[in-house]
Amino acid sequence: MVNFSISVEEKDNYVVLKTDGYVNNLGGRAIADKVHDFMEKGYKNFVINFQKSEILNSIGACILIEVLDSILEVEGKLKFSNCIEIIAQTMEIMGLTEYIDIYETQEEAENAIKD
Amino acid sequence: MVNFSISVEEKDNYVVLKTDGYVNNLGGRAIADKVHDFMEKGYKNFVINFQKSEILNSIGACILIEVLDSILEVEGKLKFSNCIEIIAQTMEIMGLTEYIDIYETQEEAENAIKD
Amino acid sequence: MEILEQKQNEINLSIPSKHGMEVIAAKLSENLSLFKGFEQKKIEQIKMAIIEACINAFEHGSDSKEKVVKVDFLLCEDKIEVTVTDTGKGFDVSKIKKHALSSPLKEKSKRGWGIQLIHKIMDEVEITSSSKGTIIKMSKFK
Amino acid sequence: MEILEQKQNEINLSIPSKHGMEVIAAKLSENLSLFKGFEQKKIEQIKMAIIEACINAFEHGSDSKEKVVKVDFLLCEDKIEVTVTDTGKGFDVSKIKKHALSSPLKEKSKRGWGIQLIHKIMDEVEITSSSKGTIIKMSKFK
Ligand SMILES: Nc1ncnc2c1ncn2[C@@H]1O[C@H](COP(=O)(O)OP(=O)(O)O)[C@@H](O)[C@H]1O
Ligand SMILES: Nc1ncnc2c1ncn2[C@@H]1O[C@H](COP(=O)(O)OP(=O)(O)O)[C@@H](O)[C@H]1O
Repeated sequence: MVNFSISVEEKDNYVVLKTDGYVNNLGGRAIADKVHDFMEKGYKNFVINFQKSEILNSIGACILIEVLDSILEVEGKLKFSNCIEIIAQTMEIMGLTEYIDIYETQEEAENAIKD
Repeated sequence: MVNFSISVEEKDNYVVLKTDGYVNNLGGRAIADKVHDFMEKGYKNFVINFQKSEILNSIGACILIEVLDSILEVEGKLKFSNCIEIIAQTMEIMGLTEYIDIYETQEEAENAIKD
Repeated sequence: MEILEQKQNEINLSIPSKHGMEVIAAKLSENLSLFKGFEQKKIEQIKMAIIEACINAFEHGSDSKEKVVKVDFLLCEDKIEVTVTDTGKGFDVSKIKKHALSSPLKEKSKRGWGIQLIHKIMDEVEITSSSKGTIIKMSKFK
Repeated sequence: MEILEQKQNEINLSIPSKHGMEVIAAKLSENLSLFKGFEQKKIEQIKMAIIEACINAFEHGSDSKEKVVKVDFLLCEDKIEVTVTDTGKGFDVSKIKKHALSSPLKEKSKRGWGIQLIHKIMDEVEITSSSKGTIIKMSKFK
């Protein structure tokens, strides 16, 4: 319930991360670590699928801002999919909706990255 | 969460009842009423699929004994399927496993009634 | 020191004596036992035991004006301990009837299974009752 | 008479000041608001507000030896009211910083969003803090 795990799909020029569990400081940090690992391998574009994350906290959300920041620094793209509404609303309150697009399905998010 | 509903499938010579919700006195009573309605129409054999019932209480369970009793009186059959373990264990503690067979799937329960 | 440690593993709930609230207590126990890594079968047993104890507390144990039932959890290393307390008029614990398991169906369908079920599905059960109320303390090992 | 009625709609939880327990409180709120028929979006907002308030109570509000946080729910006809109480050293409520929404990302990623978020996602919020502790009372209408 308070556990967190990430599964990864490496695609052509982007990576899909699927989270499972609570996006708190630990969960956020796990996402940030995975993104940085793949950035070192040369990836710049990421989709995060939150389908299995039914809660987050503001500390986790702040780490997502850091993640966004590092991706924008290398002119990459970050897309979210399958968020519960409160994740989308938190991003909106934090003023991130101009930087992150949120899609209903992973497929839509992947298509947007490919464009 | 504390609500209860039943959906019904009328088959050749038996009826499948699918419960949804808490099998307490109200839930148990709703099952008993449905069974009696169909017994009045001439049915004697019943499958109850508990897939969507994740809790019960002993009052609900006692009403299931009454239901079993009326079915046995007309020499009918009662089969359960898709129970969580505690429903099966409660039936066992109440000494009902000699009268009610419990199956993993509705299909198995239906096949057993057809025999 | 010991009391301090216990506080750090204690979760206390108080609910009104009202239909449906037993489910709220059961769901809390579900989340706590998931949190402690209990297996599904044992979680279902804990939930049912709490439902039975709460219903008894609501029905028989809450004639007092307050009408509040307490459900306290202690998360131990190897077990979860649940205590359900009411402030009702109590009962004579030695007089709890047992259903003869070989009795005909008609007899089985009479009520009075709650406490028997609790004994069967929990590992330790201790009932204390007086004219000031009833306390049922039950544990489940991991 | 009024107090009696309130008791019948009050659910009280107390949890240790410990990582993960905020989720236990949030899940309890989820079940209570499902019970009252709240819609999914509002349930998520109530859960998040409780998580933020509890984390603050754990982190900033529980230096005392007891280390217990209370989460009280009042189920009203048209709203749910949640009060999170700690016995910490309190803070100056008038000095809560607001993130400028036009600030660059680096600034946004600094912590300090909890109370702002609570204000945005709940309908009524009232914070009282003194050297004896902090009480945050928040409501969500149905
Ligand atoms: N909390 C309680 N307060 C007072 N009496 C109780 C309490 N719990 C149980 N009892 C008594 O014990 C009896 C047996 O309880 P139980 O086995 O749960 O069956 P049931 O509640 O269906 O009668 C009850 O009928 C009641 O007289
Ligand atoms: N319950 C509390 N007890 C004491 N101080 C608190 C409490 N809640 C909040 N604060 C103070 O208010 C500040 C802002 O809180 P918040 O907006 O949740 O951000 P964060 O906790 O991430 O700093 C905290 O840094 C802390 O100083």
